[in-house]
Amino acid sequence: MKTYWRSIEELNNPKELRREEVREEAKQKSMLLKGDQELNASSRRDFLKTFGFSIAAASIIASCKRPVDKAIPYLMKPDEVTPGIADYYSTSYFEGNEYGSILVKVRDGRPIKIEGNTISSVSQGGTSARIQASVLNLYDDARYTGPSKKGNKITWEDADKEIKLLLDSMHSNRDKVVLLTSTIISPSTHEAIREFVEKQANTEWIQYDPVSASGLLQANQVSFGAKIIPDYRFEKAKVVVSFGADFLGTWLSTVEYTKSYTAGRQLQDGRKEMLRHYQFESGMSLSGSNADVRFPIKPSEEGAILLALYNAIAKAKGGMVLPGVQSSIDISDLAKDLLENEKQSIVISGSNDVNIQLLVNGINQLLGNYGQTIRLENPLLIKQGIDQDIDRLLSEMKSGKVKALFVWNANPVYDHPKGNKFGAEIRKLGLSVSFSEYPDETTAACQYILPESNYLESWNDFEPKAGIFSLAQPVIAPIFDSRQPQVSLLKWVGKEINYRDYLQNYWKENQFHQQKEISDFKQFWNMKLQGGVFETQLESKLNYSPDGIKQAASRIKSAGSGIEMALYESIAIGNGKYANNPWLQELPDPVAKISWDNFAAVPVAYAEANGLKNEDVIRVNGMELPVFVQPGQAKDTISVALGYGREIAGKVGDHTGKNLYPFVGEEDGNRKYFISAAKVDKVPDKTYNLAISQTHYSMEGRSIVSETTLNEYIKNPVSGNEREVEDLAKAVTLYKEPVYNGHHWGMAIDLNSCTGCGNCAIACQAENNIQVIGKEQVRNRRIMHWLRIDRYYSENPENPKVSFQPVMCQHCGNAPCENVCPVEATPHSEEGLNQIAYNRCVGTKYCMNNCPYRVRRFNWFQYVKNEKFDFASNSDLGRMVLNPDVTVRSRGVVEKCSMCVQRIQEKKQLAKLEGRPIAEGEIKTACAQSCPGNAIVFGDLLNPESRISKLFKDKRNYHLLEELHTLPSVGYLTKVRNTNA
Amino acid sequence: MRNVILPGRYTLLLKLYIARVLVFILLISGIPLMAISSNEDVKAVKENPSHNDLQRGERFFKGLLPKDRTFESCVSCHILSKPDTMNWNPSAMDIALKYVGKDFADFQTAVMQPSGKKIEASHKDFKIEDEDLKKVKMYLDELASTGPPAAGPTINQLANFVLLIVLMILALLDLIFFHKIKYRLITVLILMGSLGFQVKMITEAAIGLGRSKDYAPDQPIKFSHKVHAGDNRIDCKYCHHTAEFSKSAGIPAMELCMNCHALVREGSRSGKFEIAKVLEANETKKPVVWVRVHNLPDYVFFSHAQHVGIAKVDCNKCHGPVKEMDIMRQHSDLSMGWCINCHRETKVNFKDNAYYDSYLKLHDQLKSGKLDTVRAVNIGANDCARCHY
Amino acid sequence: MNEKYLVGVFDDEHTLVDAFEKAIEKGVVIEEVYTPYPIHEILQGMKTRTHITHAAFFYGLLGVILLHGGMYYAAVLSWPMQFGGKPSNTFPSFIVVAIVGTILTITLLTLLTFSVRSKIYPGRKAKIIDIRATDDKFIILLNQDNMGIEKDAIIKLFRSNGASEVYEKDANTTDKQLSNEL
Amino acid sequence: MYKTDIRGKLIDGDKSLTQISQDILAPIDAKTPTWWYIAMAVSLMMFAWGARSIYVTLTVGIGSWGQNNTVAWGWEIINFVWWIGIGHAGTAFSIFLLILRQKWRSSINRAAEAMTVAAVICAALFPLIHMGRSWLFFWVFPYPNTRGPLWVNFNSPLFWDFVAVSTYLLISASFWYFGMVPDFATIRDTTKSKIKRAVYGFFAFGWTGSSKEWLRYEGLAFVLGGIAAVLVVSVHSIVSTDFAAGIEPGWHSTIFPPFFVVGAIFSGFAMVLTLVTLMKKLYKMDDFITANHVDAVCRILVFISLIMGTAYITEIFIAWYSGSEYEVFTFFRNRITGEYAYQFWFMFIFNALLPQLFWSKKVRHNIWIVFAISICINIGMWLERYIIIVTSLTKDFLPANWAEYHPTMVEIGFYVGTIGMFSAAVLLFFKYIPQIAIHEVKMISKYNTQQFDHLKPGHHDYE
Repeated sequence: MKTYWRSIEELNNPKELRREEVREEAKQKSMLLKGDQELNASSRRDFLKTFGFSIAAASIIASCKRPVDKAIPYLMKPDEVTPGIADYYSTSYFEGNEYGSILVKVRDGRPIKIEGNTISSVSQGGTSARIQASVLNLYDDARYTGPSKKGNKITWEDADKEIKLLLDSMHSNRDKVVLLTSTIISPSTHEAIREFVEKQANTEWIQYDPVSASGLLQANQVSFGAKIIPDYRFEKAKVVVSFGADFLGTWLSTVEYTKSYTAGRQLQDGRKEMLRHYQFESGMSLSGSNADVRFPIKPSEEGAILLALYNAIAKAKGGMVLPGVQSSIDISDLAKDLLENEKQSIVISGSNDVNIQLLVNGINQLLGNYGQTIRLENPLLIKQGIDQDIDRLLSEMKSGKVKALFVWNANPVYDHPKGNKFGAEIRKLGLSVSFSEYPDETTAACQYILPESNYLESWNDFEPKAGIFSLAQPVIAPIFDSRQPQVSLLKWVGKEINYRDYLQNYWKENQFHQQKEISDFKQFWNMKLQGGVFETQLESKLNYSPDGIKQAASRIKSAGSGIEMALYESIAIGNGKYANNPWLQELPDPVAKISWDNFAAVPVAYAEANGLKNEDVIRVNGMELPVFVQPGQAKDTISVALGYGREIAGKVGDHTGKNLYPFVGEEDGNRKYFISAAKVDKVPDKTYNLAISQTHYSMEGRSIVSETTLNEYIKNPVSGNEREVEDLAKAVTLYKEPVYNGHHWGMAIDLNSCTGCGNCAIACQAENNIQVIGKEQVRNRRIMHWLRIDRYYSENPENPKVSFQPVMCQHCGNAPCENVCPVEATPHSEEGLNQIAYNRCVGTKYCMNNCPYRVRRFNWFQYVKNEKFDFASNSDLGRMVLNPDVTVRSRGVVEKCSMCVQRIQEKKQLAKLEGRPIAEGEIKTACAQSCPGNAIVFGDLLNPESRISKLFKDKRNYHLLEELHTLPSVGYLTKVRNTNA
Repeated sequence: MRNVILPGRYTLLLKLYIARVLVFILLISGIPLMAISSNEDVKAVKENPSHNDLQRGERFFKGLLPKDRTFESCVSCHILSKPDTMNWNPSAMDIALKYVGKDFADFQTAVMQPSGKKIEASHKDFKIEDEDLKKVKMYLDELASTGPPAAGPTINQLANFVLLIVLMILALLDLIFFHKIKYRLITVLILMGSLGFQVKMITEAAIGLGRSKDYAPDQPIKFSHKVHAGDNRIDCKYCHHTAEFSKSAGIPAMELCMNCHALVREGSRSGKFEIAKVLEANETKKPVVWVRVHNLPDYVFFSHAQHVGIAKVDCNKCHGPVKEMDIMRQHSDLSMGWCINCHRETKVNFKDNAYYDSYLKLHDQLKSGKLDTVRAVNIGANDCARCHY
Repeated sequence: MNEKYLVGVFDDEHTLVDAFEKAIEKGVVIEEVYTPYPIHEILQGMKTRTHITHAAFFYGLLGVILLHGGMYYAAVLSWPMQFGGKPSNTFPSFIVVAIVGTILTITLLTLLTFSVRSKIYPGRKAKIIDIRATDDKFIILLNQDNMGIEKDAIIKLFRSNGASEVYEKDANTTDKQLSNEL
Repeated sequence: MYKTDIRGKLIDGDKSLTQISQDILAPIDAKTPTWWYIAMAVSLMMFAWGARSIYVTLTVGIGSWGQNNTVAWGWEIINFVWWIGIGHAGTAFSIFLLILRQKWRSSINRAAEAMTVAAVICAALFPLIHMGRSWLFFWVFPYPNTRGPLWVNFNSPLFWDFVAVSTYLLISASFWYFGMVPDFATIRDTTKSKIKRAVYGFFAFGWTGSSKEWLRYEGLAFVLGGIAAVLVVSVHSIVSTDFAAGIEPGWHSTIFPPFFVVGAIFSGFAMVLTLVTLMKKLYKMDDFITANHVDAVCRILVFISLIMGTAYITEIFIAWYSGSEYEVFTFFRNRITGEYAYQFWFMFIFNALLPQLFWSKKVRHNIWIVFAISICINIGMWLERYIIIVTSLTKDFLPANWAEYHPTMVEIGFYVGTIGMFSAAVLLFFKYIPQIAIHEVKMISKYNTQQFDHLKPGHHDYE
């Protein structure tokens, strides 16, 4: 028999080769997996075993033939794992004050994608860009591989022993020990910490949020007697007034708010009413860009306006008018609108000033919103940090009172205004322990680093809102030698327990009794673990008391003079914890369309007056910042994002942008996120490159985003969409329209529901192995995102109307790109998809030119396994996140949105196996599935009953560039604004 | 072997690229670079026994010593080179690797007091001094670190190709300048013939690039599909049980092997040696690393479920007569044309599967007789995005 | 083969054409005429005709049929695909390629025909009668075995019509080896 | 029949046939001048930069160029079209003037054809290298394969392009080469060097100048001339479909094929003029390339320039008349005015206005002005392609995609490299190949002597 060999090595020395390969693989695995105890345990998501039937292409140089591929079977195949079929596990995400109940897609043992959990009443199946991107944090090269002490490796046993010894001595000396954490909403962790605090003498637990809701919590303490954040129900509101609160982007529970906000604004199925949104803010936030009426104001003006609003409403209601400063803005229309919608309105403020929040509470009370649109039964718990506490900690450290500090999920050295002092004080401590998963500025100051497991590797539970619980379970065994901090804390006070058991016991004693339906705990546990959430209804005993409002009004200061610099969290990076996540770094800011940097957004008029243009550099109170001219930026203000300028974050996050936390001010003990009377001057002859991925603002009068107002729409549903009607009437063609046999996949995007948050872009990136290309290449306009969100401004540049439009491949029936490919790499499918076979593409790029939507992307470089693009895909660990169902594109080929054809194929196959037609809504593209605004609908246009067919028949439906007669399979629904006019 | 690098796509791409560039060079310039071999010696990790000992051990192993030997030489069963056919006895290399880390006593027991019918039968006449056996062990240990002796040189395509080029140059020179050959037709024929042959070689090399029909690598265990699927009539899907519903047919987990091999511990031909590897893998929790036979490129998504579960394609259709294969080999060339042409012919079970109910137009055409049968190609099986995404 | 030739050398086109025409009139059988550039009177006077233009036409026809057939086969029969909503038989597109392809076919085949018929191909050794024929001399070559009329009459004819030289030459002598200046 | 008394002499100097051979072959036999070596060294340096740029492109990726998602084509396609346009002159010169029986072409067509071949090779490099995966370029060719077989897309202008350019290269090269065969024979028979005799003898393919050969040679010239005339029109028409078949504003236009063909001939003739003036001056070919020749080319340029101007204005008019907002934007706000106005107006002046100076005889006869204008036209034609490609792509349908495009040093190096390659090829041509078709000049020389031998040299009046 003829035998073939694939390489010289195999021919000459097959055994050695094999041994070498096995050795190499073993080395790889052991790098990933320290601690053999995991191997022996038969836990179901064991890494090595689930590594299972993966193909380790151990490749050999010096051969023309392809490398020998290896196939490693399971030793013992876990029952629930089938090679080639993904499993979904429900778990929960809570980091950086953002909560989401999620499902994690695990393929062959690797978590690769996050989806929203539809049964959660909080996130309702939606996710945010940060939640989507969090799966990449699991595979972050920067993660600690094991415990260390002063930079040297240490075993857990030794670390435990040493710390225990120190703690014991402190216990006997009654030295003060502080546990500093970010907000913890895990009931079982609360319990664990309580045990620790109880048993360890003189221990204080401080919760700390870098961007805190301290003012809001304290105001509600005054108004309601409890430090709570009420439950806002935007879907019930007719009018929403937000003072600087970017509730669609970064303020509190954004996914939930986006869900309910868009529910209140969508006009599908003949709905004729929508909520009206007023926004007062200085920078152009995501919420502001979605607002119907937007008032650009200076941050310091907020109080006066609120006071005026309060007085106007109080006056109309016959209440007491509070004396105080005068407002510069006439709010009588707004007051009227609010009064017309009593009990159906929400007024919120993002301010951290207790007085302002008290006024807001007063207004909401006057309008009767409590109990209606603002509920107190299930208050939001995701921010609990009180700013005074951390400041007190600093002074106590200085005075030497605190002897030991345990830092968990907090990075005060970076994100505290006095971070440097913090660092210095921590270094002086007798015992400092960080539980951080990744290196950061604070771990650099700590002696012991006892890395916690990633949230996808941990057991946990969460209570984002009172009475609403969710569970978190590990979807992969810890990749590194990490341990949940709860276990450590308990261990040090003498309780050795596996956290899963601890959690289970806790739920058995607490949550289990809060329901009556299931009598067996095991059954209860399994059900809740499978579903992920456990929700109970609570009753509120809180009542509003007008205490302090008068005093608050008197404390409102009048607007300051000079330029004010507002500090905000950006949509992608948030408070900076995720600075090392390349997906997030590369996600363009929804409004400014800038990635990889923070920048000083300056008003248009100011820029003109001072000769500033984009990428110039200004100096604000001594800090040099790149300029971005932001239409809609309020007069005399500059906005800069927090969360950038990390010093120690990892290869991606280090030194991207500038750290603005030292500029965060203080007022009445609370953080103040703006600075008054900023000293601004231009740095002459200096420019700074910004990765701007959209440079043109205007639609140039073209009908790209069709828009109308609610009144017009009610009069005539076609309004704003006249162009479509005209074009369709005029359309002539040489050829017959394409005919499809079985399916015709299509997508409808409701521009009224799209807030532009960017979640879809990251969801798409995670699903389709889209590569990160770095700042320079983004600046060169080569961003790889298959789905981009176009942003246009119209009308007054000082306060423009903003339109968002997600654009991906339109899968045209008459696709211009298809004609021009010489090698048949991009023909049309029988199911209406515009296909691209990467392996056939030779890269002439003609299709890119001939796509009027410019949705095709080119692999200008080798982005995977290239030292020059050292982001996510240059290391074996980083590549673990790749979706095995999607080809990783090589250099020189064109790629684009495939409408997640891998998902279509998977579900079709399932339907065929089960011998049934595909169910409506069964197939969801990555963007559609996780959209927090339910703006994207995917389906079969040949099925007349499908949701997509109905939306395509909607009068608001139009196609982008209809006049080119490209017959797109993607439809857009006109954006309707609810302006007063 | 410094060259073994991390598994992954980049090397593959690089290599494919190099390969393509080579073909490109071949195509335009006709300079062949078919196989460049490098044979690096592996440095032995452990201390070296004396050369003399090794030589003696080798002689014993190869049956040159002892001179008055009445029994078979080791090498007659435990061959040194790679066999062309299934050799059921463990190869010298196999044994060397197994005992490299073990001490002499184990080895001695295995040779002199073996357990297992087959080995007992063949080893029963053995009379070897301990001292000599130690040398044999030394030799084998050395073998384990150096690998088997290199195979003799092969005449590769390159030589032929160069020869043809030389021939062509000579013919051309003669045709233009020397005119030594009287009949010009002869030179022209030589030219044309050589050129044709070269074109054929290049074309075959180009088509063969990335193809590996009849690829039959040596596996870590001498697993015979003939014995399991043929002689013992084990159903394919007993082991490859995910074929019907998953993309991957699945390589059976080691525990599955144990279903039978918990009892069957000795093969009729291989004795205990091969089956012992399965048992060992289970004990040491180190899965056997098989060599993949059927490799599709990374950009091809093939689903067994679609073909086996839905279309009910017989395994043999693609994998060939597995029941007759001792050494598993790739039966089909797995080229794109092979897929495409099968799709053009294969009929779809259109009426019985309710999934196809939504294909209204095709049902109409069937009814009206416009279409006699629906073939895979009619429902888009040859769309790019069926396999490439 | 050892043929003897008679070679008439002329200095310019007029004398050549005059002598040529007169010789033809007298019934001289002219083996070949060598000139530095084409002279239409000579080309017509020599009896050989070429059908290379007709051949080219048929090559063109062949090209059109093959190209259209090939494209129809590839795009419609072998593997019909959809591009941009067009039918797979996009005849107008085929025309574009067919025009250019046909031109290529004609050119290559005509060149080949020329090469084969005129024996102009790489490696061919020129059979030079008079080396000056490619520079400035016009040569009439007669085969002494078959000249039509007497040798002396021909020499006289040439001389009287302005031949600068008339000489005899053996076929196997190499170039420039003048023999028997007459 | 050519009327020398009306049109002037075709060649000067009353040369005998031998003299013609000797004069034309002088550069081949003479000692190579120093400037040649300097020029060659400069060319090779430029070529080396180009080679490095190609190396960088192939190893690093197209990312080393300035293109982006919006402007996926840049300098490489500009240069491709530019070179192809220049490559049009040779064939156009030979064929059209052959068909029009313009005898004066004989002095220039060899140089024009040589330039064609060099320019087309330069041009062909660009689409080859600009492919993301150049090494798979052969996929563009429809050959039977094991993928189904998977053919190519006959609708794609790029496939047409591939066929057209490769055909054009093959045909113009063979046309050029077969034109040289009799001249190689002349070198073979006149040279004294043994090496030259052997080498040129090989390339002469055994040509003897017999009537049989000339007969078929004429037939071949007739056939090739006839079909190449079609090719001249078709190739640049097809190149124009690269744009005309696209939907970009400013591209999607029926005027493109004739517009491109005329533009190509325009740039080609300008390059011929550049080259011919160089030949005239550097190699003292004044007797063969007379003021008349230059004059004739200039007149043609005036005519084509008028067509170019008309085409520009027509394009603008149609953009307005179509009422398409995208077309209007592209022409009125992105070309005539706006970011690219400089480039547009330079193009317009260089191509449509400057050549109008050729109306003046004084200008036509001042070789330096002619040279300068010919260079300006070359630049103007480059700018035309720049305008077409860059303005349309940078600002097309969706303003969100609008992006700028700037070439990188790699692209510039690639372009400079092709210029180096071209000039090196031309220098080699000057040195090793008869610059003027000897047998054709000999043929036309009779018009100087036959009927008008009473005229003494220098006594003849032009016009």
